[in-house]
Amino acid sequence: MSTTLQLKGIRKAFGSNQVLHDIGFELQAGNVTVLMGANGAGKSTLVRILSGVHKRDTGDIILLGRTFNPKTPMDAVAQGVVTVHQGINDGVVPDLDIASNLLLEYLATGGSGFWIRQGALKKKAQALADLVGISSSLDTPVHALSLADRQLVAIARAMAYEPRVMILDEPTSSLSAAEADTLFSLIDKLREHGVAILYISHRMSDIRRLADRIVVMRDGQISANLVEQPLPLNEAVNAMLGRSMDNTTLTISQTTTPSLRLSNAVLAQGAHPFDMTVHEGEVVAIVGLVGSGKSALANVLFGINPLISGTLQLADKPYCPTSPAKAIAAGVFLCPRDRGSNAVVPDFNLTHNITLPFLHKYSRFSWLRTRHEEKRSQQLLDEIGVVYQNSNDNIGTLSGGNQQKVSVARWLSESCRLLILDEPFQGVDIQARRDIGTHLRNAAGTRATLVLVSEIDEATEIADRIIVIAEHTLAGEQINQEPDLDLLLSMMASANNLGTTAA
Amino acid sequence: AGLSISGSWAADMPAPFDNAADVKIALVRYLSTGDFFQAYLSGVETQAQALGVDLRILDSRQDAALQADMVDQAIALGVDGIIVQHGLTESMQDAVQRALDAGIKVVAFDVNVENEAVPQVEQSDRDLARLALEQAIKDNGESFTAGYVYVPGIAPLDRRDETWKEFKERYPGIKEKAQFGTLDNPIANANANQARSVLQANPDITVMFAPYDEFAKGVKIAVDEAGMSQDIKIYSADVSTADIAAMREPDSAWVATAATNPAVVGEVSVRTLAMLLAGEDPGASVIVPPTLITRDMLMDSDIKSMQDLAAKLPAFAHADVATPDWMPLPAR
Amino acid sequence: MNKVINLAIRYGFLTLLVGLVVFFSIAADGFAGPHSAVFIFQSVAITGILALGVTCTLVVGGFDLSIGSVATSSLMLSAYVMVVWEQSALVAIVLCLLMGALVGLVNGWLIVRMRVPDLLATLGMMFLLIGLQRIPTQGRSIATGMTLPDGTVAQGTFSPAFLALGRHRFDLFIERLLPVSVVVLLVIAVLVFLFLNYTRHGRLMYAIGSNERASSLAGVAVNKYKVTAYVISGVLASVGGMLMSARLGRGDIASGNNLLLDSVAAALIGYAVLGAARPNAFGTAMGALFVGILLQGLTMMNAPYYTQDFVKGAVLVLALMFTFSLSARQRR
Amino acid sequence: MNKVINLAIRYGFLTLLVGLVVFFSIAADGFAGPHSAVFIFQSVAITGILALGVTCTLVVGGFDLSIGSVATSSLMLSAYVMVVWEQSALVAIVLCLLMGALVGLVNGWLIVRMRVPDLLATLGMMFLLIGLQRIPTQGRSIATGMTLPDGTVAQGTFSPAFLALGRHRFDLFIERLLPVSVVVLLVIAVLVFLFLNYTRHGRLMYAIGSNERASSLAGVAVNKYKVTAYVISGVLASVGGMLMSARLGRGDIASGNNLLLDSVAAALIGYAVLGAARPNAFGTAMGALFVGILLQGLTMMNAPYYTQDFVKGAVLVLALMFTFSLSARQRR
Ligand SMILES: Nc1ncnc2c1ncn2[C@@H]1O[C@H](COP(=O)(O)OP(=O)(O)OP(=O)(O)O)[C@@H](O)[C@H]1O
Ligand SMILES: Nc1ncnc2c1ncn2[C@@H]1O[C@H](COP(=O)(O)OP(=O)(O)OP(=O)(O)O)[C@@H](O)[C@H]1O
Ligand SMILES: [Mg+2]
Ligand SMILES: [Mg+2]
Repeated sequence: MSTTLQLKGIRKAFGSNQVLHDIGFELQAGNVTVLMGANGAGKSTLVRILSGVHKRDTGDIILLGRTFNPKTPMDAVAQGVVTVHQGINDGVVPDLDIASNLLLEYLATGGSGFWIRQGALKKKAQALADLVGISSSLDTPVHALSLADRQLVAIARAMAYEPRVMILDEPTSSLSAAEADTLFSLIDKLREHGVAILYISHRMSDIRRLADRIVVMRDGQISANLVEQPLPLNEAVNAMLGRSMDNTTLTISQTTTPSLRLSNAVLAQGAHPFDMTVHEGEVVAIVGLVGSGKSALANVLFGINPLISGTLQLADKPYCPTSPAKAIAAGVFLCPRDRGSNAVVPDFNLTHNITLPFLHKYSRFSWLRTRHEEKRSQQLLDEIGVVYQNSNDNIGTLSGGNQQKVSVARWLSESCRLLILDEPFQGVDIQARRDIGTHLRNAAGTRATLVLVSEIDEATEIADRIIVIAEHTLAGEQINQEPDLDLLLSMMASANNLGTTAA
Repeated sequence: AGLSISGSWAADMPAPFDNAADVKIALVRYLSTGDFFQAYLSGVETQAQALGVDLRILDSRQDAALQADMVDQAIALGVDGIIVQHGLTESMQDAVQRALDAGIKVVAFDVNVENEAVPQVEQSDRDLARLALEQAIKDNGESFTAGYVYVPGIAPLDRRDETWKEFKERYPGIKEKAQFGTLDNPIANANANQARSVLQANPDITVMFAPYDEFAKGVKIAVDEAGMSQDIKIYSADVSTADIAAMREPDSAWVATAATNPAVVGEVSVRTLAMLLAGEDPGASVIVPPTLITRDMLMDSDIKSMQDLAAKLPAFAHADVATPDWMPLPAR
Repeated sequence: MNKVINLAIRYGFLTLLVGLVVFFSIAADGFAGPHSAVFIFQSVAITGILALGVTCTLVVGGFDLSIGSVATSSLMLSAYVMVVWEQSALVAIVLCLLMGALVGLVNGWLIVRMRVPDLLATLGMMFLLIGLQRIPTQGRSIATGMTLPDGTVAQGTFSPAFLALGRHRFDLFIERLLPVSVVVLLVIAVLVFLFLNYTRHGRLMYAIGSNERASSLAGVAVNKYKVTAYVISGVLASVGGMLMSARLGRGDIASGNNLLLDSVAAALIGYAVLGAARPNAFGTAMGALFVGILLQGLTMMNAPYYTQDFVKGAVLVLALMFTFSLSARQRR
Repeated sequence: MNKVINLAIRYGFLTLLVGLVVFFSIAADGFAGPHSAVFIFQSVAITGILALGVTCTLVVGGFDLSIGSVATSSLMLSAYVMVVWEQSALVAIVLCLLMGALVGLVNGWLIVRMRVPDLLATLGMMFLLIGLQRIPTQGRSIATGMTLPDGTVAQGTFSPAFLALGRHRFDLFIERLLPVSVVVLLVIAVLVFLFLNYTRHGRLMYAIGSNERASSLAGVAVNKYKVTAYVISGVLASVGGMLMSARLGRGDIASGNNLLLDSVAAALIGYAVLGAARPNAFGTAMGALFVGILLQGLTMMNAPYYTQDFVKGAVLVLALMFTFSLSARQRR
């Protein structure tokens, strides 16, 4: 088996923050190397160096025997190193249609010639779309797609032509099992074609499924390089955390005072009405495939979209929010998914990002009390375990997972009746996921918590109760004690069995 | 004379004015923003009304190319006569020639289209500057330190500038200490700022020559702000009701301005065209003589507005040019 | 219902355009007819060309405030080359194009390399050029026989070939109907349209405008395209300037101060055409035409210049309100 | 190394500012000294006030092209109220402020409710106002004794109280040193500064400018704040207009384009101050001051107006190049 890409002594610092110390490993042709590491370990930085976004301080990269130092992303792509980056917003061009998005590299490298032959492009694009199973018409502008579909577009584009090295930075973070499987089979194909693949993920299921070898990073250094089969995952995790994972056993609370109540709720045109109750102090996980209506539900509860029909009750009082502001005032918080476009305020530092929704709490006569603000934000940052240098740093300097933690922390600063978290674990490493989970449970108090996820094991990890949504309606539920995973899975899939698809 | 009378004359007006309603004339303008041009327009309108002809106004809003097009448009509209108000020689020459070829009579105001078939109506910028400067010399003697407000590239200002140059040669005693000026709008405000700096830098200036009333207005503001209204005299050209008010202010430094009544110029332009249409010869150039207006004049005969000015200074109210006896004159 | 809204969004603006034409054809005599149509095109030719340039910069998510000054610079430059340096039309044209391209390059360089925000860079460039273009002649207009700062008299003249750019008219059914400037406008419009919509470069420029980061990560030569956009806009502006100079036959300082705002207006109105809600060549052309028709029609109805501004603004606001509110409604 | 760059970014621009002051104090006699200093402030007071308004709209990620015309509208309105309607200063002031607020409301409404892109909405508003402000007087400037369209003569006068806004000076060590306009500028600057940097509302406005979607999902009343920003900018513009009117003592016809460009320049230069790289009140004030110092100094050195534009542009480009390239370098 031949070495495609070789890293030697890569170092990178941002200002005083030494992010990568002396990184060195190899990527083999036709081989999937999984890169593991806690949030802020330096994975994406490494990726950005390989893809020509950042330039390394020192170290050599050798691609097929020739030294490889890409000046620009264009340069990297031209030399056959293709990357799917972590943030979806870095992956798609919202105002263009799907077809153009799929063929962006192709257009950029001039493969299409001077004139655009719409027909030819469409055919080419369709092929790619089918590859990853994008159902929407190719003329739809990408900004109309759901997060998952956007992610698929970004992935499919990378597949557009045979690369030598394919780098995938948390490609599944916003996919659910179904799409993930298509992705895996694609990766298998590439593997057969002898492409060297660097795969980054926090999902054990992915790693189990794909890894030929595992390189583990910790604090910007290689802490393990595992090849022996079967791959020792626990060892990998220990190497990544620097200790063994503390596995919490959660004690299911059985509260009975209802907090949120939906009756005959219809989420989307033509969806079946359903009832649902969430109790005080309860953590309920809502699982469902992509497009099943989880966000639809969240949007309704947070006053973004109205309920098609049916009624909402909060603490036995009718509740019909017409705007996020009103929802927040009523004590309903939503931590939205897709932090890039929905949560992160790029020009702000960590403190300002955290205090955004509750600024009035940090101001007297609308006069800001910054010291008070700073103190509180640092508390929260530490509580939720964000890896950061200084709370005055711009949020853009945080790693993806840590940005996610910040956007969750934002909503934990104040107590509320109902806390909704949509895909809160996107890009968060396993330990941090546990920590957040425990924090959510312990700090729950009388608060009812809804966690919207598309991964069952994420649900089982934190929930008292698991509700399955499919087809924009409630498909079933289980108390989270030795839950019957297969049953849950079949409930989730029920949508597809029915043959119709929502969204 | 009044409209009533002009009506009775209408009968014995020469062709084509025997039935004036069918006569169509066009005013093709280059500049339109500001009091002068508004007053000029009103003059054109009143005289046209007095004649009873149909007037069309084509306004190119300082787009010389468009102005040339508008002459063509006037031709297409089948007008009998065209008044060209301001513009650039180079861009108008051909257009005007096309009009003449189409058998249309043309009069030009304040733009030289280099065509002897086209009479020039002029308010004679040189005379304007001359009158103001002569007054300045009368007041301050033949040697003084002056500030000069000038923005090159604007035809009337360039012509006034020539006179200023002549005077500087003729009277070596005149020292031009500073030259400034801008057309940033509001013009008065922008020039006030510049004048203020100039006065700061050259406190010894005693005379400001600002041959455009907007400039003068600006300079006056600066002089007041610098508290130098006793030590400085402003000489300018053009006049408007607003200017009169400014000149009349207590110990105003703006002591004199030379001006023609833009309304009168407008009337004269129309009358000249009318004569052409009637087959008479107004002469190659019809000059509307300017009048000198001093602060003392305004105070002594208590003149507060253009109306008063017209009433008190007949020379200003009406220029006795292009007035054959059949010509109906506007009511006044 | 949705269908209706959809139609309204797509064709609302064009309907309005047609409506205007019909209205004016009835209300204003002399509006309908080939000549008038040509006038309209000619009156917006230069604005339109500049607007197409801005469109390209808008497409890459930028903005070019310097076009107006580039146009006037090339107006002055072409005049200077022919009148002062006594060079041929060809030399003048080549130098102007080079000047435009150079300005575009500098703008682009400032923006992509020096990371200066586009508005800022091009605004600075604007002031810089406004000053620069006046320095060689100390702010005087350039015409044959002018005296230069060094006292010599400029002997050169505008070459007939060059003047033809502004004055020659091609026969089309009616003889001497179609002016060169209109032909140039149409050609450029078609080229820019094809470039933006049917070439991969155009597509990539739209990609950059929509998400610069993603585009560059996908290997698009972002900087190269951005610079290109500014070069295009610079070159087109210089073309506009040359046409103006050929129309005027003189390097006139005062000309072209409305160019910037009018062309920006045209480009932005373009957003509303066919519900594109993004910069696009066809829309820009329609936008320019729209303004032209409005002004021509109002002129033909003898509306004074200030009501023209007012109506322009009002119609603009209403038309856009209509389109955008609808397309927003529909997007939800 | 990094430290040096950091210092350069933070203090580069201010150093340049000081450098300029020193240079002019040596090169131009009369530049140094309290009077001159005060005058610099006075000359930029109006632009500065407008610029602070634009800054607010820039903060919420918008842009207001209508400020210039709002200012000139309030210039005309105040004059009209006092001279034609013969009302008191108070009435004039109140009406002008209301007008400004109203324009701001309409702009905001067009942008947030009708979803018209900000540039487009405010551009339309600009044209609309430029026309509107001239209709009541048919394009004449307003002064006591003017004849109105209906033939009557306006008898009202600017009330002394109002004129004081433009002409009164407070004593400060030296008597009659500090003009009202400067005091107003300073007060507004401080208020806007505090508002944007130290109040919740300011912070939220910055949030909106940075990520509107995220802000609204965090419960921020995005639309309310955006409208507020445009209202602020409208009101400040009308204040600027009133100060101008008080200074001129008459209602001048002006488009206000230069006001627009200069204040936008000031606001954008502000990006470079203290390496903020985003709109900020302090920077804007410095930006305005910078332009003021430059022009004052150059005028004092007798530099003609065109070289002033040139230098303004050149220094602008260089200063920004410097700041932004450095802060960019540091970022990657
Ligand atoms: N542009 C930047 N400026 C300064 N520091 C940065 C920048 N980008 C990343 N960092 C720092 O580099 C470290 C590694 O970031 P990186 O994004 O590589 O982590 P990661 O391994 O991708 O984490 P995650 O799993 O959350 O994506 C973090 O501490 C982060 O704060
Ligand atoms: N079938 C549908 N009818 C109406 N609206 C829908 C439909 N599907 C999605 N939406 C809207 O699109 C947005 C995303 O909904 P979606 O169904 O993708 O959420 P989801 O099921 O949580 O997807 P994901 O699993 O990716 O979170 C919601 O605001 C929802 O209102
Ligand atoms: Mg990462
Ligand atoms: Mg999801």
